Amino acid sequence: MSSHAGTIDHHHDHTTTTGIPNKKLLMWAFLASDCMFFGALISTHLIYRLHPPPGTPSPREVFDIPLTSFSTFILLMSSLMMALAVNAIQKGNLKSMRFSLLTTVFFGAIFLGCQVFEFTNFVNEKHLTITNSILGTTFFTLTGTHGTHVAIGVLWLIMMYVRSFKPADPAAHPFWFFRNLLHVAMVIGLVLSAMFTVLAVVHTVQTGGTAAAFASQHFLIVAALVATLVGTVILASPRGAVQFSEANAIDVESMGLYWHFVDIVWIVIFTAVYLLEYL
Amino acid sequence: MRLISSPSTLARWVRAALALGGLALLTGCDLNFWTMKGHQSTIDVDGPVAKAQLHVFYVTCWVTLVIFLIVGSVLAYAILKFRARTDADEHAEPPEQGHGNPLIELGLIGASVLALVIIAIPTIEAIGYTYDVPAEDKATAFEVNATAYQWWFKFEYPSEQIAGAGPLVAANELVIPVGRAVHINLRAMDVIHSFWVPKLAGKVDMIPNRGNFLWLKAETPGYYWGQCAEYCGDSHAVMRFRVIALGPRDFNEWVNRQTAPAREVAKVAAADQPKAQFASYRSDWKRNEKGWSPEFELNPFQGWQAQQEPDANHENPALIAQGRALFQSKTCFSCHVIRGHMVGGSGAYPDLTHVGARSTIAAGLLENTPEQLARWISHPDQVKPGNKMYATGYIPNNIKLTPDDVAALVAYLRSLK
Amino acid sequence: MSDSHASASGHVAEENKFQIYVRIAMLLAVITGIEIAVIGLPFTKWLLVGTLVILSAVKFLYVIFYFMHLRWDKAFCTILFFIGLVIAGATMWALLKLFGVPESIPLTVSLNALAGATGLA
Amino acid sequence: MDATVKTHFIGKEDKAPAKPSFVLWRPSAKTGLMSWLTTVDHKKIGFLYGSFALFFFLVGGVEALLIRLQLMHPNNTLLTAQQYNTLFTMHGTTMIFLAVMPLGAAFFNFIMPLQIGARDVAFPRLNAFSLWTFVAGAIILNIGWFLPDGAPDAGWFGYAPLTSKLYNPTHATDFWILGLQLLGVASIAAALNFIVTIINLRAPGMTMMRLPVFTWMTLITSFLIILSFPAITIALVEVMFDRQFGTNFFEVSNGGMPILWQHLFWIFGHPEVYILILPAMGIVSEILPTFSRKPLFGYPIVVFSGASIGFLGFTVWSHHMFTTGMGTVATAAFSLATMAIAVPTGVKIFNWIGTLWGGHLKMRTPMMFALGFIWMFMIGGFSGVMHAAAPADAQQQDSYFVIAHFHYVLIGGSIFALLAGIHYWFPLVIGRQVSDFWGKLSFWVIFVGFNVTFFPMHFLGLNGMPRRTFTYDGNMGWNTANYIATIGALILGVGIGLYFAVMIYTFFKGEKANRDHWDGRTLEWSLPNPPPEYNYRVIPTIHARDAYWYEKHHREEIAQENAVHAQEDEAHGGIHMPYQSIYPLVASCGALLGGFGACYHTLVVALAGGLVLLSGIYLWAMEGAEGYHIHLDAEGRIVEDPHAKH
Ligand code: HEA
Ligand code: HEA
Ligand code: HEC
Ligand code: CUA
Ligand SMILES: [Cu+2]
Repeated sequence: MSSHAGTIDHHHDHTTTTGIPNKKLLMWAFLASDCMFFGALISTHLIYRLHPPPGTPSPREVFDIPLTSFSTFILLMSSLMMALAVNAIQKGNLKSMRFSLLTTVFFGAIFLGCQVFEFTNFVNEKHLTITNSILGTTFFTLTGTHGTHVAIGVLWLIMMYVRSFKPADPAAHPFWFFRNLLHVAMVIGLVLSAMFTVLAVVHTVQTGGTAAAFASQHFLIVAALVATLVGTVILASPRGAVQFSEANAIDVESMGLYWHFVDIVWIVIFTAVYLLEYL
Repeated sequence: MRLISSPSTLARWVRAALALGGLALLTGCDLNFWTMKGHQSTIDVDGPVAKAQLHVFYVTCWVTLVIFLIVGSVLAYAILKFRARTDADEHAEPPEQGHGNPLIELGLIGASVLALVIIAIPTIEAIGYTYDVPAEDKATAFEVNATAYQWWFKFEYPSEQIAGAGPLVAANELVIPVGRAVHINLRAMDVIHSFWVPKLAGKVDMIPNRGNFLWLKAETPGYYWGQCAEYCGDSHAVMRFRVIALGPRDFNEWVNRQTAPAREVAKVAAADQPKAQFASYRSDWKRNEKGWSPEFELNPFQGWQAQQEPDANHENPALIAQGRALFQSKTCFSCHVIRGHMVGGSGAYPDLTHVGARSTIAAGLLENTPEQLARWISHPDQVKPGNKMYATGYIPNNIKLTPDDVAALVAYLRSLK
Repeated sequence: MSDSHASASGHVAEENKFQIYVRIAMLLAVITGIEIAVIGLPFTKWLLVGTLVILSAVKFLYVIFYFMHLRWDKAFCTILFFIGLVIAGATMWALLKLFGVPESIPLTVSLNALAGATGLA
Repeated sequence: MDATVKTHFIGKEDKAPAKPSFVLWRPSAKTGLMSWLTTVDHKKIGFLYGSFALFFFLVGGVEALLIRLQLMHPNNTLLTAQQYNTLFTMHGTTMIFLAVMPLGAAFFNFIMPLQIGARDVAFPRLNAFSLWTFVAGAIILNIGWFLPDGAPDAGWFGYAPLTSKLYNPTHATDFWILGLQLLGVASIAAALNFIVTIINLRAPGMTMMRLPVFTWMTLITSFLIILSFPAITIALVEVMFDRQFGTNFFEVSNGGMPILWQHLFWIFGHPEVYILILPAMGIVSEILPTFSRKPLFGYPIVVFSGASIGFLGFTVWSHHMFTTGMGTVATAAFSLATMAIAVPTGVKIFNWIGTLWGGHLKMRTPMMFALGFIWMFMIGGFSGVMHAAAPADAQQQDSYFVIAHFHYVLIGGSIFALLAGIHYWFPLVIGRQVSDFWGKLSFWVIFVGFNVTFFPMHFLGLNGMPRRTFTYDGNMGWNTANYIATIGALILGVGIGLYFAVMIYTFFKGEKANRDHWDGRTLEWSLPNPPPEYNYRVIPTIHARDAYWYEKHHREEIAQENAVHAQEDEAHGGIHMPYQSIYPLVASCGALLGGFGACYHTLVVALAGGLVLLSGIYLWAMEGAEGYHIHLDAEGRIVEDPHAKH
């Protein structure tokens, strides 16, 4: 009973009464609470959609279903990668986990980029702002809060990814902490510059600009992208044994639960906020 | 049901108990408390809505009282009977370690449910009855709109249209016909307020962007106290109003007077002016000082009736004319409507066309006497903290009133019967 | 989902979870596609609403039971989450009911005769 | 969940303590200010929660006394309208969020892990974070007293649109919003922790149906917290956006509906009142059996009724809105649902009486308060049922009848039980024994004062006195009752003062209490007082519901068992203790700073606060949940100082 040698059973934690790891239980309880959180927010939106005041813009004229469907798909794919990351670390496959985590970050960032694009488009082209109508107020608050959840998730993913480089023997690497900090900053930088690069590309294409124009106008952002990319690759180079192991699967798993939950909230939002308007 | 619903039985009991307590405490002076017959009593009511609500209250009261007596006696018995009386008792062998008895539990649950059913039935009935005017009264129901502002009430009578001026508008005193169901549409323009005339009906909130309503009926002519019952900012405590119920003849007469434009007072030579009574007003009012006289308190209905007639003997036409001019020059008219006298004002401020015919001013807070009028218009903010007459236009607009101005304005406002 | 059953099937599933995950992701994508197609169909509204609700519920359940491994975990996790989900769902339902009744139609929408008369419109 | 067969060792295993890096400094002070600021010990955290709560109880009490003094006479001028409105707002908010809730949290923290035989809560550092974030919220809520903007004055349920910028332009309302927001975060974090602790850290053999009732009520309360607070969080976010970004949630001119705030608030607000009463019921369910020397009558039903109260609590919120014109169907539905709660509550009352029946009632101070609780709570519950009858409530809502109702349930209920709990566990927590005479005297003064204050308020309400009025006229028939109520409040004040005086005296000078002071039944009484840092030398094995009672009657068997388990523990490297940490405090300071930034609508400060919060959490994650082991000698002394190692 007291032996802990051998493989780790990821479905049973012998140190807890129920066998469910504490972190997993914490996360599920938190998600139960988050149901109420989004429940209240979605209710607010739907209540105001029941009887929109006169002069409210029609959502159909505002929404862009192809774009939203695309980002919905992206978020689903990120969920898949997240599930694979958990699967990988449970089998002790660190490399595969890192790859899946980065892909999850990548998909998450695309989703966020789509949302940034959507918001700016709504504000600038469709004249829907958070203040000028009740629809704008509830729509932006709801989807914005969801976006914030995604952003927190991305941040968490990045931190988890970097944490997987923490050396097994910190004493032997006196500057590991600063290296990790730099690593986090680098990945965040990478994600942000990638997002802006893509937005810049989209913008250039929409305005019919040339590659040359793009390069000259957005030189800084492209440079940042390249720099952070190189930095990230260098920082990710192996440096001896790391602390992160199969035993940390529960950390990744509970983060995954959060990430998937954000995904299912989007499933609900996609139906309730977007699709139902088209009936 | 009959037994339970008889209000007088319990009321008598309660009163008897309270009277006893009162004697013991030697504070018999506040009779209204011991008899529960205050101006806003929910026990001593008039009108079917308040009575239906009172009936439900008595049912709940009786049922819970009985349960309290039963459960309380068992509890008291247990405490007294099983108490350890001595030190030895405390250290005696522990009693039998019993764990419960499902049968008792189920029985008590059943009994509780039964008790709740007794409460629930009249509750449901009364919810339906008090909600809206009953079908048989629909045809004769009288319609009023009540709109709340920080911190006063506007009343409109859609059935009494005045040519060119829309419906009849009054402030802070709602006059209704006796014996007729009154359907009141409740609106609020700024924050949430609540319309409550305890003797006639329970409250319903006045919520911005919401179309609430309530109905009530007064069975006897009289004077009823009302008060805003939802916290609405600084002066919530002094946001009051009155309901005056009149017989058909009186009511018609009142409507006729009110629909007429503001009263004109003919100019008279200066020598004939009675001067003394408006000469000077008290100005040393304390904060929160009461604003009514004992006579008014004794018979407010009579007081109201007395206000209806112009007091020709005490009027000073020159002063009134001066007041009328001041009302314009001091920009009072930019807020207040005085229909027939001047063009100006808006629906968002109390209509003063017939302000002299109200028994109270400042939303039911002060008796409508020259003294109190002067108090109000000189320092409205000291009477009602945060007051909009002060905050958004009065003093900041640099309306400065000398004592003479005040006297003239009071004379003018008093003349608006 | 008794404990023993859950862990037993858990071990079988362990090996080919990768396939399961990928297949479920594909399924989810397909359902999303169907949803988008459904809104264009010429059926009565309630039917479409019902279809959409069911489809997204299916997606929801797939994600929580597979991606979030409720299927392989102790039943208690499911219970825990469903306490929140059910209370939140019921509250949403009640709120929508409460705001759906005529009494709750805001004045800015139902500018009724009264509001016009008072000049508040 | 067959806990019986589980391992006896529930501490975490870890590698030999690694030398911490110089950035991730781990404080190890065991005394002095630093030890309190960085503690992760559930007992110290509980003690701090309790101290802050009692402080705020006095603050709220002084506010109440000022309210009562103003209302002593008609047309009184002691306070201005503005001051009065601020006082009742802060009184309500303080009493509920800063006094009763944290006092409950104090007991959860201190007692619950002991009752389930755990060495700490599941996430000790998260627990510290909850505590400090609670303090941050309390600071923001009260800071207005010291600033020109003044303290919040929109009432404890802050109905929109009175809280909008138009009607409340100062930052006072922002303090209220952000203060409550932080308190919500603190409460949710704490509740999550308790849930995991109760589900997962039970000693072997402690099945769910053997949990002490207080622990059960902790669990249910925690569920209520995590499920109800999100609603107010969203509502507060909505007003905050309205105030800061000009959104339209409650902005009528753009179609906003102020009534929505009421729904969201009471979806939280009603479960909240059960958050206030369930811990109290738990405490009473511990005290009555102990002093009757008899197990709780109908334990499963008491537990089940607690759960039903919690569940039904989510179905009745609109009974605070009977006067908002919901329509007949909704009104009737909420009316009936509300009445239904009387059944499970009644079940508890009946079972408490059943517990007394046939017992040997030791009339000591905790018992007096517990019995006082039953009486007073019953009266408050009955006036609750009168409110539940919607037509009657149309006359009672927002009148002093409501004030009477909820003070009976809150003071006669929650406060009485919490005061009972303090007396009950004092010998365990502090190790000293409170004088029974002075305790009883304070009980009687409080009991009399309380009834004199609040009983007349029923009649005031029925006689039409609205609540939240800073003044009233002398002709309404309210003078006598108000006068009596004020006298009562003064008596009550004396009683509370006496209570505190007795406690403070005992804290410093009281006689040492012997172990198992009351002949207790639950596990915590098996500990020496005050309990050692590691709680249980050997994690106990539980064989029966009243675990310690059983233990006392099966001493030999238990001793043998413990000896075996002690050896097992040693084989694992001793007793595992978590390291202290500074980062929860850092994170909470970030929350405080961010809160201020948001109050003053200054993005830079808000972001700076957010950054500090984030860094705190990052460092917290990086330092890891490590700990050290201690070893005990036969007398239970620590033989090896773990900190000597590094
Ligand atoms: C500790 C907190 C607490 C508790 C436990 C309760 C318990 C109850 N409350 Fe109370 N309530 C408050 C705190 C609490 N309340 C507060 C703070 C407010 C005001 C908020 C504000 O406006 O500021 C309020 C307001 C409030 C209202 C709104 C009043 C209004 O504003 O118009 C209502 C209406 O239904 C209500 C009902 C009830 C009921 C039915 C119970 C029931 O749970 C009571 C059940 C108990 C019993 C009934 C007694 C024992 C039972 C028996 C012996 C069994 C047999 C009995 C019967 C069959 C009847 N409460
Ligand atoms: C748990 C909650 C709780 C508690 C314990 C109390 C306790 C008390 N309350 Fe409170 N009350 C509320 C919750 C509570 N209240 C709420 C929620 C509201 C509604 C607010 C709103 O409308 O928004 C309210 C409103 C309220 C009102 C109505 C105000 C109004 O509507 O206008 C009144 C009036 O009498 C009142 C009185 C009292 C009194 C006399 C006490 C007494 O029990 C207090 C006893 C304590 C003391 C008397 C302190 C004694 C201390 C000393 C003697 C020591 C002094 C020493 C030092 C300073 C070091 N309360
Ligand atoms: C900025 C607008 C404004 C101006 C200007 C103004 N008032 Fe008022 N007045 C109000 C408001 C608002 C009230 C209602 C206050 C309340 O009861 O809370 C009121 C109330 C009154 C009342 C009491 C009405 C009643 O029935 O209760 C009188 C009388 C009155 N004003 C007279 C005057 C006089 C005289 C002047 C000019 C010297 C004046 N007002 C200027 C806004 C104004
Ligand atoms: Cu208007 Cu209170
Ligand atoms: Cu409630």
